[in-house]
Amino acid sequence: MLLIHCPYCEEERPEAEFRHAGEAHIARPQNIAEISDEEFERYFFIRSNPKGLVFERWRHIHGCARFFNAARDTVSDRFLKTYKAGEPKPALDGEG
Amino acid sequence: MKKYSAFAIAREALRGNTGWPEQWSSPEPKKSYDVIIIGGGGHGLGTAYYLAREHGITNVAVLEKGWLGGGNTGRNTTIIRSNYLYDESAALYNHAIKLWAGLSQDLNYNVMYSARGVMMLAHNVHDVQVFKRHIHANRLNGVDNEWLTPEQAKRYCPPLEISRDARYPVVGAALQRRGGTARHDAVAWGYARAASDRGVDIIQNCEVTGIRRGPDGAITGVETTRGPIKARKVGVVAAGHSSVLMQMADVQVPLESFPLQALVSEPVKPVFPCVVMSNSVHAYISQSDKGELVIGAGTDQYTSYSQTGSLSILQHTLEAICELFPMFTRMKMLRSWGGIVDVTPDRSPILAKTPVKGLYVNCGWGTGGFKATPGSAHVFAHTIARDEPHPINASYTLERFRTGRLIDEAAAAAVAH
Amino acid sequence: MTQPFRLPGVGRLDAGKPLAFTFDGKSYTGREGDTLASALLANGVHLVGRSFKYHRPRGFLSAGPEEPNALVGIHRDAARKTPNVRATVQELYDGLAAVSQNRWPSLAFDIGAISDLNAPLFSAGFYYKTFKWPRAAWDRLYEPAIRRAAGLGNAPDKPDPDHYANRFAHCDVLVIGAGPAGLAAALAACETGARVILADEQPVPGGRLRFEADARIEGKSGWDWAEETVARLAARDNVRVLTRTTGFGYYAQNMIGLVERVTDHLANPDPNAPRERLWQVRAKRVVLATGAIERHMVFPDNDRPGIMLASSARTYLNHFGVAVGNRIAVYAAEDSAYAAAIDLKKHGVGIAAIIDSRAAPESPAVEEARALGIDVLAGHAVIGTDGRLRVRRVHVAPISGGPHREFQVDALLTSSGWTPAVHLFSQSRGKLAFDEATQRFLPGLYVQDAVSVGSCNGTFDLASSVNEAFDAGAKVAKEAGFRKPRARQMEASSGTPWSIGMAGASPGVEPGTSKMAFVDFQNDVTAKDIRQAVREGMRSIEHVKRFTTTGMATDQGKTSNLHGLAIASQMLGKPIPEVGLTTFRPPYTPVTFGALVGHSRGRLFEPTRRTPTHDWAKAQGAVFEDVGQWKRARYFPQVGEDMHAAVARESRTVRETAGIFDASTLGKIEVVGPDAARFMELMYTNPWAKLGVGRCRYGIMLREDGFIYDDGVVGRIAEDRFHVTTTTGGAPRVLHHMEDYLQTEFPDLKVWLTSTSEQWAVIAVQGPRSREIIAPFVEGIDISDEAMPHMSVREGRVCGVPARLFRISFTGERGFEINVPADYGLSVWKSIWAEGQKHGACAYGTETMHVLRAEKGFIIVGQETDGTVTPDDAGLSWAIGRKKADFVGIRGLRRPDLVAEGRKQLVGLKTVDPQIVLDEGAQIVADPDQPVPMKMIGHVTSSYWSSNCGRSIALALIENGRARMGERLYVPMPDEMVEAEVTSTIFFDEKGERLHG
Amino acid sequence: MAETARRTFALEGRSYDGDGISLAPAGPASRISLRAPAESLAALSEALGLDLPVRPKASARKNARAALWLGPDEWLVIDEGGADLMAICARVAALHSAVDISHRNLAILVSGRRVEDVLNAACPQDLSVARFPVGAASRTVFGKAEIVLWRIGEDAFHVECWRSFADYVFGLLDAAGREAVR
Repeated sequence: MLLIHCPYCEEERPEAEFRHAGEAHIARPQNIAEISDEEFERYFFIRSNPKGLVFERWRHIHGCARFFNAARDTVSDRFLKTYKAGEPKPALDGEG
Repeated sequence: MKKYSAFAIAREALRGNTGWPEQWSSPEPKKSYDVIIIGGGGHGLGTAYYLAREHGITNVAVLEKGWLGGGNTGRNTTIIRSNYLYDESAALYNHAIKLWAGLSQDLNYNVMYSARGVMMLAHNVHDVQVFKRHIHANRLNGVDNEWLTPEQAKRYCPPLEISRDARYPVVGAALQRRGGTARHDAVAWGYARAASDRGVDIIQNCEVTGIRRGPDGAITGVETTRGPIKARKVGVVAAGHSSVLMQMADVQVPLESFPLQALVSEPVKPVFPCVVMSNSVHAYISQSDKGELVIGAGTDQYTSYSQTGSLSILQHTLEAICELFPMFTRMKMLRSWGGIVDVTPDRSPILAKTPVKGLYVNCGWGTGGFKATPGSAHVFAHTIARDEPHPINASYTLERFRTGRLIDEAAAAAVAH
Repeated sequence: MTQPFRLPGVGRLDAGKPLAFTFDGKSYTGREGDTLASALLANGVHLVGRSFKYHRPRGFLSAGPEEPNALVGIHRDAARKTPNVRATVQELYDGLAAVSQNRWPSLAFDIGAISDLNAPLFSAGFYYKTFKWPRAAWDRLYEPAIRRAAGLGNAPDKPDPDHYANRFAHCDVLVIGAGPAGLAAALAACETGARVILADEQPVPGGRLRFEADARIEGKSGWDWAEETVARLAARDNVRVLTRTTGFGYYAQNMIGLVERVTDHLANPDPNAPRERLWQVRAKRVVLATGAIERHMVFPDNDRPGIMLASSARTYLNHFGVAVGNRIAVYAAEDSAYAAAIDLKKHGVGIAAIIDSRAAPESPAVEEARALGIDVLAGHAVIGTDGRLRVRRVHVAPISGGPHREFQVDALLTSSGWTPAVHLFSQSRGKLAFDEATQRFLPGLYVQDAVSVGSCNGTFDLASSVNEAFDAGAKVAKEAGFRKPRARQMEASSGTPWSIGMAGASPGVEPGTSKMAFVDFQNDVTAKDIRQAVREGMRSIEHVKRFTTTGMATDQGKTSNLHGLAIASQMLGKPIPEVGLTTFRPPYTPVTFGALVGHSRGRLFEPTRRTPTHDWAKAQGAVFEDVGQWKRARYFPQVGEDMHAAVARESRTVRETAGIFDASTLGKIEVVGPDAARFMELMYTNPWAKLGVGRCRYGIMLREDGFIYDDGVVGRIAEDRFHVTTTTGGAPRVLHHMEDYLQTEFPDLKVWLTSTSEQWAVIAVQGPRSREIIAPFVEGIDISDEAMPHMSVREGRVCGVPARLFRISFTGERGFEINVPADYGLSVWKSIWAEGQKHGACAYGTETMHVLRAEKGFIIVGQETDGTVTPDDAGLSWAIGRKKADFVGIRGLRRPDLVAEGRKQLVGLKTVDPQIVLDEGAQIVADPDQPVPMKMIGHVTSSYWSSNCGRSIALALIENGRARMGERLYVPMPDEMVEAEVTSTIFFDEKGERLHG
Repeated sequence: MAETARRTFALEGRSYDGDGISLAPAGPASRISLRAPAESLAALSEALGLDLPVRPKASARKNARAALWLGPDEWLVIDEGGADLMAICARVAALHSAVDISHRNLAILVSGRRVEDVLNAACPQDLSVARFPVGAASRTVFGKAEIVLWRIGEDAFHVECWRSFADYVFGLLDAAGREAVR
């Protein structure tokens, strides 16, 4: 069970309170009704699935109930940073 | 290849078992091959074997970054079944089951395919509807799968708790008698030995670090930790690492990799005669020939390449096991481990050509790839050799996510009302 | 004579009242504080088990959790049978009953041992090479035989009456292992004020001090120091000392799993005490003080009962007061084993010889042994042993050649050195480093906030160990935010230093030998097997392990892994680190399933959610079904009715008069805020902006990919307030899905979502008499058709309590759904019920609800849909707002295969024989005469006997279904081919007149 | 006119008093889920007669009324005097959402010397007074149920859960409470 720093609760909480919510920084196209099949595929299905630094969404569903973002290393499972939804992607280097 | 037999064993016994040859040779990589298979698990080794046996392509290298069968082949709970809903799935997994049945003889290697039956438990009205839909579809597809009452289920698997007072009582079960288990390591080793015997080079400790493409975009070879190797056809069969490898060729895939755990108990005398799965209660259990209860747990919720997982995942699984089999509470967990599974949006694999000429991919098996090993390898070899899919894997394309023609086994089974 | 091997006045156990116990039915006595092993040894019993493959007789190798051989069954009563218990760990209690395992008919005479005679046939990997012919024989003959022979003890066959507990705990410093190093670390850490948890697997802390009787720490005997230190620690508020508690798993971010054995050592445990308790400890810093494990020597026939690790014999002597034999030899390749001979000799036990494979060992211990008159044979090897059920003779020869000698013995102690117990460190995903000079894997790179101290860190010298640990304890407490305590030098010494030793096969077990020199005792893996594996091409240690099964037994190779690795490395001609080290997988020692399950059994396995009317329904004899975690009344059988009869009656009654149905489990979400309608526009396919206050609409929610995700009726309570309903099972995920879009895609919308699923009890009253039934209870709402037409909602009071009254229908009849605050649900239900009785109404359950809605062609999400069905497939295109520029799913819906010809569409299906009720899930074909595999064009999603229609009805998803109206299709069943006609989905009251009538 | 409906409490008659732990259902209370942006807090605080807390995990209490911070724009307001919180909020013009959840939630009072250990049988948060001081409140999990924990004394917690989870939560508290003390 991971320990996750919730940027809204401002403390680390056990993973049991959280729900993972997929890759972060994939914005729903503003003009979604007009995009091509390829663009829709990229938006909805294609995932970077990196070995190393991933930007991902979590929801503190059994806590403050907020969605937020995290930068985590998928090899060590270590969190590098968590930050509020809507904040820009931070510049970070993966741990390897 | 020195043939394995009871006679050979008796002869070797007299010689102190010192005359057994290497099961497969471990050559240095050559500069160039006709086909390179990336990934030395069951699917990859099998692909190489069928390339050689069915298509006469023997100038093949299997590149494995670690040791053969060290990925999901050696980390899964070895359940084999084919009672999938959709025609495409039934065809693929049933193709595999037919090959499983003769695989030990085919490879001259006992892979211990044991058709002890796979029983899937229904716990509510919705499960019954879903299972019956499977059973009817399976019957018309020629796949065995039958409905059992709770009492019949208990007879088939005596430790099962079928009390109506259980939190989630067993209201019936779907049984595939030809389902069962096989010995995972033996599958990798058996294919390796048979492929090596046909001239395939099996190269361990050789990690692919790049995929080379020519000016026309077509595949020209790979870069590895043991130097560059040329090939005009490359098949990626790397389970959890498929995204990483495909990105080396600039192909984006709809995959996410999750840690999946499993565990075994201490060995006990035979107590559990078949395989039991419960999707609603989240339990997968069988007993190995060695006597260990082999229990499949779930995936963690987050993506990871760590090959470890959370204790809570194992707890969740054992709660379900002890609920279905209350006499196992005093059993002990001996060993737990994790693998990395790559999951597609529709939970069905991708077994296809890619937009890059000469690049083929076999991935996205999620938690269920072992059971398909021979079938997957067989049609993937066909796809590589002929540069076109076998009819059985023609639907398992990358494009289906763009057009929406999914093979959504998960949706078919999992939506509760 | 009882306990003939117990030496008077020796050891730390109280000689008071003896404890009685049995082993294989034979009665013995032991002492308070004994393990089953020490008590059996006190009685001279060495033979306790049989090995896995060859069924060879085995005794105690060790005195601790690393034990590979001495596994027994402990039978407290018929339901409390525990297999595979290590006798070296199980504490003795009065009345303990143990049985040996894996033998038939008896331990001393085991038929299975025949495989020992044929051992060459059963070499490593033999089963891969045979049993292939004939094909069918594997399933029927070979595999069952292999299975019977394999396995150890018997699994329990009754539900476990014991219970188990769980505890989450947090601390600043967790110290695992309470040997001298662990104690010193805990001492330093606790003095800073840090919260400390100290865990040790033994009933009494002390670690190596149990056997090192000559150790001294801070001017006291080591044992006294340990006891005093534990008492001091336990007395502090900021320290929790857990004994009988094993650290078994090291998980991410310093989460450590500990398992505490609470009652297994007690004769009459408190029934409220859990048998075991799982501790899930989150520690800021972890101190690993897990010690080291002694290795045996790998020599021919090294597995006979009576052959034991040297330090274990010392534990039995110095702690338990038991001599493991009368005439004992020692075979070692390192110094600490000498101490065993010295201690035994000093207590009057005959020492036949110390055989040392080193050419010229130099150590004070060697001198002391010689001074005591012990025959030390340096440069010698044990080349064989005799004795069927107990070692009786040892064959010794000089390594450089020369005459053999024999020693008559009844025990042989062995040691090839000490392996640091780096299991937890490795589980923490730390990188091990191989120390060439000392031939050990030691903690290298840490990836978690941990530190290793003492012998698990390679620090074998006692003084260095306690000082290293004290400093580390202080350091980690400081790192955890506490003030560092004053540095302090602890004074400590022990008699015999631990030297380096050797790994791999002992001299005389060279490649080519036919002798059985065991590496892994339990799995019967010999040096020869490992060499064969390498010869067959197994170059990775993982392959060697899997091919031979070395290290995969219940002891997980604690004494054997390094030997196996060394032998493989020698065969491959590669240094040990290049061959690799197998991963240390959790758990460190086996963990009871029950401990991992804790309270989550039976009633507490999962929450059982019940509606406010549950007990009433139960009293009425309702049969319930599970829907997610909810229990819902499925039907209300009257005397003599089966489900079929009850449902027929209920569904007729609803249409003739009225029925009352508990719809409380439906999910409910209150959508509130000035942008509520805008948000609804985005989340549902339907248009919402113009929906008037007090009006309702049936909404469809899609996923972004265009497939139906959920549905439900939505009422507009105010301009800025919607009352949304969802499916029962969909409630949590729909709210999550909505929150996801609201928080991350549309964060500027001023709207909030609140689950009100459980705020409201929902009582549906459906049928022609529904209005009359509810009328007496409704205040402040005009429920006439004119004032409150179909699809409207009003707020008012029902039975005097605030209510939201919906005029909606899932049956096609005039209908109301009364929402009242949940605690009033039962009372309101009873009032409505009583009134309904006057009108001939009945209560109905989910099954009748399903029939009635199917008669009207209403879908159930999850039954008609399965995640691959679009609104158009379900015949719900009308619910898509055509003028809308956006809603979730708008683009997914337009993908090529979602608008392609030939999709499966929802239609009705009437069997030609109206009496036949199709199987739900049955498949549909157009051509009944085709062979298998048949081309299936659809399936039956719902199928019922409709008493209102007087025939069976079914809904089905069929390729191009709507174009097939009137077409005859076929449903192949195992025993017949059922013919059916494609029809409209509406079977009853096609014009919908009854809604108002 | 028919008689007024009677209220039925989900945990009627359940309680447990053991060594160092006691469990009792709390009496009925009015509750709302209050959602509002920062700009509205002053007006809402004034109407409710207490300062809505803005620090994570904090709570405010005045007489029979308390407001628990559950999220950055979310408060659980509990009034044990049964005041009509919906009516109070309805009078506030400032942007907000108030939803009545008086019957959705109920509370169990858990108190005694062993209260942390009993809650930690299934709640993974650090409940030491240093990390979870008196007055602290947090939504969290208790086994397989979601709860709101509110520390009302050194040795006392107010545990809120949804109505249909009450049997499970009480049962699990009871099982943990009965565990022989170590």
